[in-house]
Amino acid sequence: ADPKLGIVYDAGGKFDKSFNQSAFEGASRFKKETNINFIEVQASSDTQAEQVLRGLARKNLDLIASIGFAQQAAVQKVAKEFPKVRFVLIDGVAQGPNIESITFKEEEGSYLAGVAAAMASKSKKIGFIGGVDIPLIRTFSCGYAQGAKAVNGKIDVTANMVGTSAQAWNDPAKGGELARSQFDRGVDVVFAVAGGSGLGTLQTAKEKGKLAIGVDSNQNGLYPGTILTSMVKHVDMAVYDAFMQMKNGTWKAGVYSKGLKEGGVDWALDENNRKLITPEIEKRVMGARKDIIDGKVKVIDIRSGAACPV
Amino acid sequence: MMNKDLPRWATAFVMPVLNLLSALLVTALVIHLLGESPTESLAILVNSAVVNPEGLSYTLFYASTFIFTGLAVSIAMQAGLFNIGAEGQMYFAGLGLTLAMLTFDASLPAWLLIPVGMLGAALFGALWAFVPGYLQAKRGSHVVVTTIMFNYIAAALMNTIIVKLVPPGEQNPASRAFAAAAEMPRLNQWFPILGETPLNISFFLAIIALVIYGVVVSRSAWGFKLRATGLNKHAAHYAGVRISKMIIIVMLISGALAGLGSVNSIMGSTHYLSLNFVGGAGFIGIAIALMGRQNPVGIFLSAVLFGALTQGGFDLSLEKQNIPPETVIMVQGLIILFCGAMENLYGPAIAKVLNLKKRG
Amino acid sequence: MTFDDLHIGSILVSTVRNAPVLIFAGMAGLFAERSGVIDIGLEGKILASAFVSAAVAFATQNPWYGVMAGMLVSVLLATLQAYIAITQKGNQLVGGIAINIAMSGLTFVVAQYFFQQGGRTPDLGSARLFDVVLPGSAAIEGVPFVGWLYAHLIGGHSVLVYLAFALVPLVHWVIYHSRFGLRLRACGENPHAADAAGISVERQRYMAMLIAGVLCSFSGAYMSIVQSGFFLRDMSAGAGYLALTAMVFGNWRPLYTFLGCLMFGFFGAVQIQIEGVELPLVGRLPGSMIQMVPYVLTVIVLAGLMAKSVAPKALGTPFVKSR
Amino acid sequence: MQPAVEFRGISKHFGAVKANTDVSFAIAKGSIHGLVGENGAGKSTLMSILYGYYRADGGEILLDGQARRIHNSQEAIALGIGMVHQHFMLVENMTVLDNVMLGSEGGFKLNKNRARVEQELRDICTRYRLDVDPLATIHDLSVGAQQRVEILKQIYRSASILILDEPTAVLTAQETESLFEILRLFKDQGKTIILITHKLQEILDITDTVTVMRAGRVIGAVPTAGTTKEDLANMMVGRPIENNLPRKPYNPGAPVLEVDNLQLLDDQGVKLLADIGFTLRAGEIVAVAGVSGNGQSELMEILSGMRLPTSGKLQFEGKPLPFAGRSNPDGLPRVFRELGIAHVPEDRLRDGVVKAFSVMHNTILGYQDKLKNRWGLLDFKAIAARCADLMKNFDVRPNNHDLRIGLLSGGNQQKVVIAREVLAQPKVMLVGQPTRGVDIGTIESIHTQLLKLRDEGVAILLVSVELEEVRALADRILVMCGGRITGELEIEEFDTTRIGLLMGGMHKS
Ligand SMILES: Nc1ncnc2c1ncn2[C@@H]1O[C@H](COP(=O)(O)OP(=O)(O)OP(=O)(O)O)[C@@H](O)[C@H]1O
Ligand SMILES: Nc1ncnc2c1ncn2[C@@H]1O[C@H](COP(=O)(O)OP(=O)(O)OP(=O)(O)O)[C@@H](O)[C@H]1O
Ligand SMILES: [Mg+2]
Ligand SMILES: [Mg+2]
Repeated sequence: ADPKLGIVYDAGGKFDKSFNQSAFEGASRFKKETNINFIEVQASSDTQAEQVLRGLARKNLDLIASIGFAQQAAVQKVAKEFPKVRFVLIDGVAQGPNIESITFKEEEGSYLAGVAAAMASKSKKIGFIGGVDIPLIRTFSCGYAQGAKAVNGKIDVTANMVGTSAQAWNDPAKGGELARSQFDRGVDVVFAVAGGSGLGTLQTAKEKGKLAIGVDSNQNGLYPGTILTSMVKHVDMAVYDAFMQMKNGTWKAGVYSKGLKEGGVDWALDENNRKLITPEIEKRVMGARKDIIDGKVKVIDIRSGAACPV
Repeated sequence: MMNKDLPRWATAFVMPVLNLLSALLVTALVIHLLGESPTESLAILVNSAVVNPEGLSYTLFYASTFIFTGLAVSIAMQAGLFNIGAEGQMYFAGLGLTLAMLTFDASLPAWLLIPVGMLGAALFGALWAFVPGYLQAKRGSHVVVTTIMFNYIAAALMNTIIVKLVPPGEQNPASRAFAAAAEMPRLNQWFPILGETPLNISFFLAIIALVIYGVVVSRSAWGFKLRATGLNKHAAHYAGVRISKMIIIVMLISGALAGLGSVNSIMGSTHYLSLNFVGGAGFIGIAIALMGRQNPVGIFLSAVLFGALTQGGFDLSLEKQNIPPETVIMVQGLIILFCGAMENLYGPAIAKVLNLKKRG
Repeated sequence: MTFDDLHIGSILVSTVRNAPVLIFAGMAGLFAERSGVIDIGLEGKILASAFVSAAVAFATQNPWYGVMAGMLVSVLLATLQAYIAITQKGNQLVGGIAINIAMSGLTFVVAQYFFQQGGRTPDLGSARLFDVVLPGSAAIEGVPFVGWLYAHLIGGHSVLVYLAFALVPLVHWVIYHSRFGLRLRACGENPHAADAAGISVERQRYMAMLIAGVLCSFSGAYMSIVQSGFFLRDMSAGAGYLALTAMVFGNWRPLYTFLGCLMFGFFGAVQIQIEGVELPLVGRLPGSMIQMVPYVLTVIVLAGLMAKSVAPKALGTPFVKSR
Repeated sequence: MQPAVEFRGISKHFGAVKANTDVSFAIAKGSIHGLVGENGAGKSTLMSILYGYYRADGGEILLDGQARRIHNSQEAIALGIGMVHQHFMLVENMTVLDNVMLGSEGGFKLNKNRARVEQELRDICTRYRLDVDPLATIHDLSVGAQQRVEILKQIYRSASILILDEPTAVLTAQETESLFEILRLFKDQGKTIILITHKLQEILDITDTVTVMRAGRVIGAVPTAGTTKEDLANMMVGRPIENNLPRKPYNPGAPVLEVDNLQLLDDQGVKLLADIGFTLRAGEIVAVAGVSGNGQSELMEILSGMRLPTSGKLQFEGKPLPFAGRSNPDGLPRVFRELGIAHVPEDRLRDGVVKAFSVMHNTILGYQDKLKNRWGLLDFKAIAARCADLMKNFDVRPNNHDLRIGLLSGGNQQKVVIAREVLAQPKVMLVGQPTRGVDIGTIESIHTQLLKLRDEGVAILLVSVELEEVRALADRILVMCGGRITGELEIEEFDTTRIGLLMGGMHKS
């Protein structure tokens, strides 16, 4: 029989232009290919996460995908109560024989974005705009800076955060304003990691004729010609794979950290940004990519407690 | 004024019911437009929020927090102060509670941990309300403005601090989880029918707080002075009330009450401090205080209503894929609109009907 | 940190660009509150008009239709508020907050229903309102200071920006030097006196609310069809409350309210600039700490000024003929 | 000749209250018509109907013989009706000029007309000898001046029918006299005037005819010439009013309150009180007479602890009053009250009562801390009983302690305040304007209470602008002007002209 599948988004909701949306896309692709449906719910608070996971588990679902670190504690708890139900936790780590935890090495993908930005920048000033100052976002920002400095030690990286509350992910005006301010200071490439607010950044870059870098999904197509590349984080693949494995009976519990090597993160090169990526840039980025995969370059992950080296 | 002519049963029962029905009618229309059946949706909502014991338990869990924030806003309102800052006060109080727990959860027994946690929360909540209160009393800075500012400041400050509390290697911007001893006893220990739900003794604390509030405000000399201050500052001064002290004390109490709301959210449910854990409960407190007329029974009923909407609406969006969770927010707004702002909508009509009867 | 690091020019331009949202809403609140009606529902009106403006601008591919539709909706909401406050004599705070909450939900639901993009409207693309480039900007651009002043500080904004700034003296004039303003102030201060002088307090307040509705709609339209180029759920992000704050800060006077709006815009711009910069004494502050700069400064300014604000006396009380 | 105004069978009820029942009478053109009656007799209601505030339940109003339906004040104004309300209808933070222009601005642009109207106002002021600065802001003006602004408004609008609802309640004798001068001028111009007042002497002084109302009905309408104060009082209250209330012979006890060299400066350093010195003894009533706004209010506020003096020596029973070391008066009224200083504030609605509280709650205002038990709780059963007693003894009407006090008439509110303070068994009683706006029956009962208190040995300081009242109550009289005491006389020396001179600032020689 077809597996019974569920997906639980966190407070951002499935259209957050970030990992929730990416998860939704992965699940949708699975549905399209297999015609197997899935239940989807949004948990607006940590309390609700527990409630909804338990609710779905009671329905004897086979696999529940929990999107976002906010559900970590809930997954940990509910998985223990329902050993027969399997859980996929995205962006967080929980232990158990029925849990698959998937985290991403955002620092590696961001490193590539940093390399590309440093190469493309004429002013040698690049920018970063994050949603909220939390470890995840700092990981992006630090990886980005590492990549850029690897190209040019003197490059200047300006970082701004949109805000401090949940609203910070939905404030495109502020996202745009931060971009303007960075452009005024000479920045000519900006990396936006701020959900809906980041859309304001991309938009402003287009308006001002500067370059921007998208995040999470491939955003190159939003403003072809001004989006240098996107740092894609394959939450979609993770969800798709988990669903597929469930269907094929190959699903396994465990803790996985997916970087460039595992195909968890990458940079995006397609017809939309083909013209922007010169052969030199492409060569340099692909080189860095290979070095990381081969282990020749180690990108520091600040979440491990290390300070950002740059 | 017309209501004075209406019998009590009409104003206390018929009108609120009509108002609630109006709000539901508008909601039904929206749900219909969204392509779902309004009656089915209502059934799901009611079933999930009150009929089902587990749902009811969640309803009361949310209501417990709302009672505290509603009380916080209400008591300030009694003194004529519009405390918009319950959100920030509850948020900051979460820090006080968490610091207390992180320090003591390994060393103190459970029966001591809970009061210590409550104290930490109340202290920090009060502290966050103190500055606006002090500035209002001594400098005349408008408390509405300062409390709004303090909400923003709390958000920024808490973001800075919570990030520092994240255990290494963790993604989630949250503190470590507390020891089991620091968990509020859950009611399902005694009433297994409630299921695995976070409803805990905070609910009783909230009820006790309501009772104390009711008695203090309407029966005590201090409450008398409090209300006099809110209604007529000149007369209160004449009556010997120290107005600035009163303002500061009321804001401290208000902040402490908002702070106690975090005990339910954190010690009662998540057991760790996380970013944005308040999630608007402070703002809902404003709606509850206004709708409940700062009256203990009114506050209780409004808090339960909002708890029910939070719980029922959540299940509704779960079952009805076409109804996004945000629909509940709209319903909340509509209920406040009809039951709170336009409460007299049907007064004249009812009066007319009654008059006709009398004559006919 | 040097003076140059502060990028004064960038701060000023950013201030000018950010202020209109607050100015429109602040002036809207001013009309409402000067007439005696508390307008805590600015937020909801901004959000609703932001959504409708964007949706209609997208559907018709004409920003001006968007602006007009946003105005219509904002006025409808203002009328509802007026009906509650004036005709029903209900609680004005409750009414306003109800509208805010309802709109936060409704805009999402409707946006989702029509566009299926998670409460977002599609990109407006060319249906946005674009910035006005003053004639000769390109020529003068190179001239130091003057070029910047002309092309970037004065020029280079959307029409709505100019409208916002032009509004301030206009509102000042209307409030203090016109018959309408005199009656408005009288209604907010002592409606019984106005009534005795043969003025219909109810009509005056309704008119004030309608004007508030119109002005507030520009705030929303600016947000979605100028600043962002699309609508996003809850994108008003507290602007309505901030505008109200600026108005209280400005003691319900147009010019001071305007200064309050500029102050928020300015502090916000400063905050952007000092993020990640080594500051004297404190060094490099974390981004989240920097975020609180505008709000802390506001509190300090407020406490320091001893701003004993004097609200219109009848604010918030429904007018009932007997005393 | 056609009467200017004629009421025919006007009735009006508010809920169960019949404010007006079948009221009919006529007012001749070019006459001054008096309207008297107890508090709550329905006078203001009737006038409000004429001015379009309320719609009558039945009956009709004829103006110059023509039946008119007046729906709102706009229509009333258009018909040439002007009204000076019982409570000033002025916007406090606006100038006199703006207040006058309000409602008849003469165009959208104010500035165009401001200069013209200002000039016109100055002309009016000269012509009618009204002392008002058109550019002054209302809240800076004394009550007398505010009253003149109300008159100014009506002159500017050239109302042909002028209603004045208790215009003299807050005026001094001189101010009243100059108001009457103007009314006479109006009459000569052919205007019709309706005057409501509780002061029967004024009726005799100025009106041509007078209508008496009681409980919403017309009791009688007579030409003034054929009537006396006694007749009117009898008609109003239904019993004769005693003018000379019994009192024990003057026999003051020990000094209770000694004031020496009291000074008060305001924030700008302007002297509000200077060199105030006097002694108040047990069992005497000392009246402070003077035009209002000459420091009496400030004096009362200081003595009751509501305000701090700048300097001076204040002794209560030989010990200094506890002002020392205080930077603000927060909580001080409570300390004074505990010492035994009771206070009936001059502005009862602002300071004396909380309008939204019930009568019962208001009877403990200021004494809430004395009545609480050791848990800090108030025993409302006992308080209700206490209140019922009090309402009976002081004849507060209606006798319902759950009623919001704001719904009581001014006179009855005043009775509650006085009763509350009397019940505290004070040693000193500060009383400000105790009978402002109160009908003669109530005045009689309030005066009786105060005299009884004096006879029991309480020291009473009375501030009043009514010389009639001062004469009726005082043992000694202090006259204040410009923040100083300009004269002091025994009651035997009472002489209106001399007091008038002292009130005008003529120092004792
Ligand atoms: N707005 C109102 N609502 C309900 N009852 C009212 C209202 N206004 C007046 N009344 C009632 O009408 C009666 C007459 O009141 P009115 O104000 O006309 O008296 P008055 O003769 O002017 O008294 P006073 O001498 O105290 O001014 C009162 O007894 C009162 O109960
Ligand atoms: N809103 C109201 N509802 C019920 N009764 C009212 C209301 N307003 C006034 N009244 C009644 O009207 C009567 C007279 O009112 P009015 O305002 O004329 O009082 P007053 O004695 O003249 O007081 P003041 O000292 O303020 O002049 C009172 O008996 C009072 O109970
Ligand atoms: Mg009257
Ligand atoms: Mg009166």
